[in-house]
Amino acid sequence: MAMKPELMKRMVKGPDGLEFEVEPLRDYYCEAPPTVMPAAYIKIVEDLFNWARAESIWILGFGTGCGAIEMRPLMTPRFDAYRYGVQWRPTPRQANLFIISGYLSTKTLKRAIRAYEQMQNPKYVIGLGSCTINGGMYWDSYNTIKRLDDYLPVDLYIAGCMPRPEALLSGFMDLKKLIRAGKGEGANKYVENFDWYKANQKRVIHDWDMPDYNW
Amino acid sequence: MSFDWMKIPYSLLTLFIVVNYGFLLNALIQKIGARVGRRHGIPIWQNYVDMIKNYGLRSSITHGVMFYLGPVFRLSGGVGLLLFVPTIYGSYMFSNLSFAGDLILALYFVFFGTLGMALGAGESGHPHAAIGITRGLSQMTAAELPFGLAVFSVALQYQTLSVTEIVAAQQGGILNWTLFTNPLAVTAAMLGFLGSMMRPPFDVVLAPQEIPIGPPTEYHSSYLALMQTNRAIFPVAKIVIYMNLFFGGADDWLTFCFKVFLIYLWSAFVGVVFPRFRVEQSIRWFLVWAVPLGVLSIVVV
Amino acid sequence: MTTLTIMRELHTRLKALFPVGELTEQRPALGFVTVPKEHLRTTLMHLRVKEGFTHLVLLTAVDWLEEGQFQLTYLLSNRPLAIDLGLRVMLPRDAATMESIHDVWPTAATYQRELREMFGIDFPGSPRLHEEFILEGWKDIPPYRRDFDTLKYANESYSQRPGRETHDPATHMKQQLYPNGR
Amino acid sequence: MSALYIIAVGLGSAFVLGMLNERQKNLGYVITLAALTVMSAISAQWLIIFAATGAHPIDIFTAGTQPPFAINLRMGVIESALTLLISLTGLLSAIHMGNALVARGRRAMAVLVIAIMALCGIVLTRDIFNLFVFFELIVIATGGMVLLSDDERAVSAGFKYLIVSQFISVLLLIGIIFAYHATGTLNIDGMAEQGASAFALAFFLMFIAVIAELKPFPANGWALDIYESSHPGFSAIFSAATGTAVLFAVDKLLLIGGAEWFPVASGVGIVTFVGANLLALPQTNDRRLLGYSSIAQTGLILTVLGQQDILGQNYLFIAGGLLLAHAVAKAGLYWLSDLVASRQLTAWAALKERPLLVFAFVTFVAMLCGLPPFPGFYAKWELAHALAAEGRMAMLALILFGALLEAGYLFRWFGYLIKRESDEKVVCSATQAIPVFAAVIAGWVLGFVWGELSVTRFGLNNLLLTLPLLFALSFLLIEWAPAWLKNTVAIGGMVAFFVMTYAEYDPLRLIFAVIFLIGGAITLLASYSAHGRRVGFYPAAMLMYAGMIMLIRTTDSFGFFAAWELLTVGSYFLILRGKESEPHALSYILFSLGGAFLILAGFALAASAVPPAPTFSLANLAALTAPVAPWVFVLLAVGFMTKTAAIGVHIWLPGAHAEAETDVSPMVSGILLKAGLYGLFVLLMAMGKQQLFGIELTHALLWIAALTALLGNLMAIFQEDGKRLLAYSSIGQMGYAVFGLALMNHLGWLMALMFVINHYIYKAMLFLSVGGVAKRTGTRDMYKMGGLITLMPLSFIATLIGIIAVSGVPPLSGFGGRWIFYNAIMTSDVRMPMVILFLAGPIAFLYLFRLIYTIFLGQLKDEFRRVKEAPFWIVLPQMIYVALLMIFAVFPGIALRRVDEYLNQFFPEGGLGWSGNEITSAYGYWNPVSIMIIICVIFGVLLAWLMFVDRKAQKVKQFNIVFSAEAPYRPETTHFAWNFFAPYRKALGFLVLPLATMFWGTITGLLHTGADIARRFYTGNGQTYAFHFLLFVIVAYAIRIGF
Repeated sequence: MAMKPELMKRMVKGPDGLEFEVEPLRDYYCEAPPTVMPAAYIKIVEDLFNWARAESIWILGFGTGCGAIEMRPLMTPRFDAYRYGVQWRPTPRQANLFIISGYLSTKTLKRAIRAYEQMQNPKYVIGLGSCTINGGMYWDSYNTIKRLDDYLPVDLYIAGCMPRPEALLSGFMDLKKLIRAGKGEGANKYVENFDWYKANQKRVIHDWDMPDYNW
Repeated sequence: MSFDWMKIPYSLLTLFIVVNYGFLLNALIQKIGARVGRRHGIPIWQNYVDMIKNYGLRSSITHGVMFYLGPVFRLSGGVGLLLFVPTIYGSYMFSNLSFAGDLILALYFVFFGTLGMALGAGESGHPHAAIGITRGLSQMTAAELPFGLAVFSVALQYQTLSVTEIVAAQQGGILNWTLFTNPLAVTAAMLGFLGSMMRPPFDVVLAPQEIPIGPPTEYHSSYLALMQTNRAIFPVAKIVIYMNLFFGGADDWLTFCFKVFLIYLWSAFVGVVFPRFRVEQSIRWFLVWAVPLGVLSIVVV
Repeated sequence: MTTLTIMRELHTRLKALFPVGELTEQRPALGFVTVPKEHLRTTLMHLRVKEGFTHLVLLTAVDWLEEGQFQLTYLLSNRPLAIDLGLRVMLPRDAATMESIHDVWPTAATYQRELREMFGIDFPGSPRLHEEFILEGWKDIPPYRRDFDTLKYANESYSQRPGRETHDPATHMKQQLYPNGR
Repeated sequence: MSALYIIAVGLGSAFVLGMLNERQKNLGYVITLAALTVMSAISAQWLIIFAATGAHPIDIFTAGTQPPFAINLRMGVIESALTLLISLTGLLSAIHMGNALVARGRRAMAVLVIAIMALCGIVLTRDIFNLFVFFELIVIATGGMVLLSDDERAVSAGFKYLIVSQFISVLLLIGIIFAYHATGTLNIDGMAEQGASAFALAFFLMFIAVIAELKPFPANGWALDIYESSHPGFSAIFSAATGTAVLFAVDKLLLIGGAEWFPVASGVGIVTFVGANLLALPQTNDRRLLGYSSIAQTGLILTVLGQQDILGQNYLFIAGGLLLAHAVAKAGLYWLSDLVASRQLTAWAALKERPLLVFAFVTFVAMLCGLPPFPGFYAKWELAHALAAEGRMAMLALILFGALLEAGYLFRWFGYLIKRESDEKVVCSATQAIPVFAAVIAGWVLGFVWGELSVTRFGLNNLLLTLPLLFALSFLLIEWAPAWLKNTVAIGGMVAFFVMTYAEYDPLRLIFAVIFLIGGAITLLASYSAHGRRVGFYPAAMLMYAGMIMLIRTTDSFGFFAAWELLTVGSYFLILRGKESEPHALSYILFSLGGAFLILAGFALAASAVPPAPTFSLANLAALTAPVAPWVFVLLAVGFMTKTAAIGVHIWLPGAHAEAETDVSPMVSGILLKAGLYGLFVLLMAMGKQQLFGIELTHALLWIAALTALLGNLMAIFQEDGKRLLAYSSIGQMGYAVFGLALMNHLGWLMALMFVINHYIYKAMLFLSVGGVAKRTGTRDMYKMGGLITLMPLSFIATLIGIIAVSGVPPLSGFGGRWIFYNAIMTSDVRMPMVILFLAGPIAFLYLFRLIYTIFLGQLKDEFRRVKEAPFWIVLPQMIYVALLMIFAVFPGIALRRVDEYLNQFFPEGGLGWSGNEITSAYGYWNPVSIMIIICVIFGVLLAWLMFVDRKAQKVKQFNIVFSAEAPYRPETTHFAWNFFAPYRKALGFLVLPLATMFWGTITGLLHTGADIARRFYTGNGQTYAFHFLLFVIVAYAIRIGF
């Protein structure tokens, strides 16, 4: 495995002249494993939260494939997804929904995993278009993944090549139902099957150069 | 004026009213913006939902002590600003905690939240946060100047630094408002106001497409919820100062809501029309257009 | 003077100087000539300095597996005359090494990096040549070589979702649109 | 024993030396020493007699007849002092040269003895022809001394010297012949009775010849080489003894010439003083520089001789003070130069390994610059007052300008000595050391004597008897002790002095006293972190503190000025200790001395209008009226503002404060700057508003202060160096304080005091904190740091509290300053400068945020991952400051309430109301206790709420950031810190063009260029020099007598 030079262990000389070792992956990244986050203890509170989560879907603005172009019209007067409590956030920390908008090359997959893991629990993933389902027209490509749910816990697929914005809106409505029903537990599922996901991810990402979980 | 224990529940009542009004007002202004773009816009209660959701997020991370305290500083700044200024003129109930200090206290307490937030965002270690802060602080130095000059002008005009007395001096008809007795100062202040509301053309601090999204890049979950609460309180608290200084204050909550809405609308109105300035452009804009008015208001008052 | 005549005269002049091949006239303003590997640099320099071909439009490769050769195409453009000339160089596949021209056009370094990664053609001396360009952590033979079996690789590397059907687009659409077989 | 024996012994011993065998060198040396000792003893005996009994001078006529048939000698108090000086110089030089003299043989010894004898003769003789004879002897002896040198240039130097000297002698002789013809006497007193007007041309010739012996600028090229090429022991004689004797000869001639010849002496003197100092600027050879300096000093004394008409009975005090300071210091420096192997000024760095020799050097330089407590200081003070009293301000200005030039090269030299590196070893035998330290002791003794004289004559103060100064100087005696011991003594002394005296201060001064003494003691806690002996630190620091405390304890102008100079010098030594501080310390001392000279001129001018001169109670400044008053105001205000670093004269500050050591920066920033503010307080308390050309001067101050605040802040935001940032911030903060003072109302002054207190606390704290970080990380560039919060939490807390306080955000104490500021400007009738100050305010946020963010927040770098918290002793004072700041924030009344009442005597209107915890003004109100409680409660509740809802937060590390789905490359590229406010530079960067730096750079450049051009006339050719001399005579003649 080729480690990037900036991630390799290095000997550093401090201002007092003493030399010591810096191991970036250990020193610069949190190594703690993720944990399952239980729902609120009181059911009614969890229901309230689930309602709020459903009515306030913040999308991570990360266009991974050609489907990204289908999301833009949702902000326009014609579709206006804001009415349904759907908004775009520029940072994964604040987003709840990750839309994989089309084919995902292994190179992008690494970034997608990073961004997904930086989102806060609960978080949801929508696979957009047939490429995320079975590779679509890239079924025999040497560098795109064929099944998104091998790598990330997908809550919902929206089929098509590409699905139109209406289909996306419809998908949001279905996602809302899932969330409200308390079935949007992809984040916990990811943690529960963490080893399986990681194994799948590492099988296709040959230069794994990040900690196992990107906090 | 001095402290008595009843002030605490009264202040909490003010806080409660303003938080709710702020949430609704923010949504309303956002809806107005959406309507200008011929969209339907968010539901009016959307901000509540967002806040509940953010409190409802199950996980969170922290980058350190200052990161953790940043939102606390921010919201304390908003709440304090609100409570240091009497909200309703002539009302003991809603004079809040203004016994602690006068106008100057409010003016300087504005920076409490800004500074704390800047420190918190700074500890996140994210370069975008730092870039956003440099932009915000740079812009603030120029945007606060016309407002500061206008405040000084008004204080000179009424020979007092007490907010209550300034409002008292404006009673007895709309023509007694500072807006009409000292239009230069008010114009300068209202131009400066644009710069402090984080709306276009002065929103390069957040610049979602460029440095997503400036200082709060790393904030999420309950941190963000606190900051959202502040976003409801802070503009209103700030507008209360403007209202008291320039627009005759408010005798009752209805007038209050109306005036605050109109003043807020001014920044929204400009915001939906104009694109974004770069930092040095906005600094120059304030120095060229707003500051001379403020200087003039000081000279002629 | 038409573009075509300009191109032909250019070819004549080139031919007088270098052992270039015949002119392939793709379009009036686009022609290709084949240049021996060792004469490429002098020809490029001549075109750049004397003939006004100052712009390297692209540098790409074709894998002629059957002939056992790689073909490099250096596409140059003469902006004032609006004509493009492609220089073809044939390399043996088993010794795929070519002189770098990054010192003439710095942009060539990027093309050469890509060709090294995708075709395995070496350009000794080219900057950052061995850094990853598009692929990350690639271990197999370069994927644009035609002896690389992409389907086999995909099946080995990725789990396919079961139940997938493959149709030839033409016949499939024909069937969809004209189910009666007309 | 009769004074005649001086001559007799000299001649006799020279004769005996001539008789000796070449090989009896040691015997010759013994004889030489014995002769010089006897000569010194005779002079000393007479000096004691005259000083003790006040006897009249004694005239001696040899051969019992009248001149010209006999030598007429006179021995008086002056003569005895001068002969003592001359013969002691000779004796010490002989001791110093020791083996060198022995090696040169009996001829050299004879020449030396003859020279000393002749010099004494010049001093003693009252006969003009004898004067000529002795001059001839000197010329021959000098030529001999030069020619006997082993320097290869000595031959040409001696030859040139002899040529021009003969020229001079011819003129002198012709003059004497004509004068004798006109008067019929050769006795000086006899001629004086007849007046020089009868034989003006003859007198001119005599006079110009004697003056020429002083090597006046510019006709002195012939003489400089002798300083450079002869043995420094001889050079010491040329400089100290010859100069002395010839000056006395000029004095005698002036007795003949009378008042009408004074201007000639003054003119030649001042041209020489300024010109020679200017020429000394570009010199790199130490002895040549000393030569120029000697000529300059004799020029100054010649000027004083020319001013004797207005100096009256103080004439001797002044001329004597300057002369003795010059002679002792210059002889000492020449002797020192013998210990240094190379002739470049930078080679003197070899001395720095020997603290005692450094001390000697410091003593000499201070004497030459006229710094307290040396005789030159008292003399300079008297001279300035005498000149000002007669309205000779131009002359005063020229003298001060020349003195500044002189200080420039001397302190630059001192900087080389302390800061440069040298591989050479200093070898110092006992015989070489004795004369040097004899000179040092003489210098201090003379300082004491002049101090005593100043007490008896003018009612001034003997500085060497003041307790703070003695305390400071006593550290010289315990330099052998370890630093922690000295530190304890220093802290104990300062606290004890405060306890002893605190009842004596009025509330205003009490604040300054607390900051200077208690504040200084707290700052000194940080010095416990230093190891070893720390030689030189404590005398310097204590000198500064002594100066500061003397400043606030004094009530008269002299004490004030003396204290000012002491604190300036002390702080200069402190600043110079920094690693890279050589140029900055130099610029500091030059600006400070320039400012001090302005203050001196201001006091002198004031004294001319409010008797009693030469010192007056500072309160009497109030009695001044136009037209003097506004000028005094301007001079004093500008002088004080060089210390507060007002814009234009601020350029010394950033380097000086930034390059100083970790524990020195808080002293010079937090404490020293307050001295300037105190000066302005004193000035404004006494003089109030003044108008010049219709301009209200306090309004001008307002503008300067506002611009200082704005530009100081603006420059601070563009600094990459943390300590420089703080230094520029100090400039801005001082702008605020001066602004408050210049508002001239009750609250304005209170605000200034608030800034005095606040700035002391937070700037000392911030400098310590940033200094501690710099110490640990080994860099001051902020962008190289980052993320240190977890490693240096206490430093972070101090910085955090500091920046909140500086920015004026409630609830910390900075807000109080801002609140008072707004109330103060409400009553001011000037509004425009406030606009500038309004702009300056928020800019402070920019640099403050940058300071804390780029150091403590953001990304931690590889090499600093193991950095430890700053040393305990650096953190401790910071924590004390945090506590002080908190207390002062909540209870500002502790410090301010009494001052508020005190200020009522100046401004009865507009004070604050103090009811309970609430503070009210005519316009607003403020309750610091409530503010603190409310903010703490709100903050606490919200924090508790956040901790409840966010109790499970996962602590992550520095690269766990959302980086557009990428990973940060390295901390260096992730830490956004360099050129932090780039957009601001784009918008307002044009305001911070270094105009002031360019201005001062141009001025020093011009001075150097001028000196270089002047240098080209010094071709090294003897004929040219002779021609120079001729030209000088002609020009002097043309000016004096007319065409």
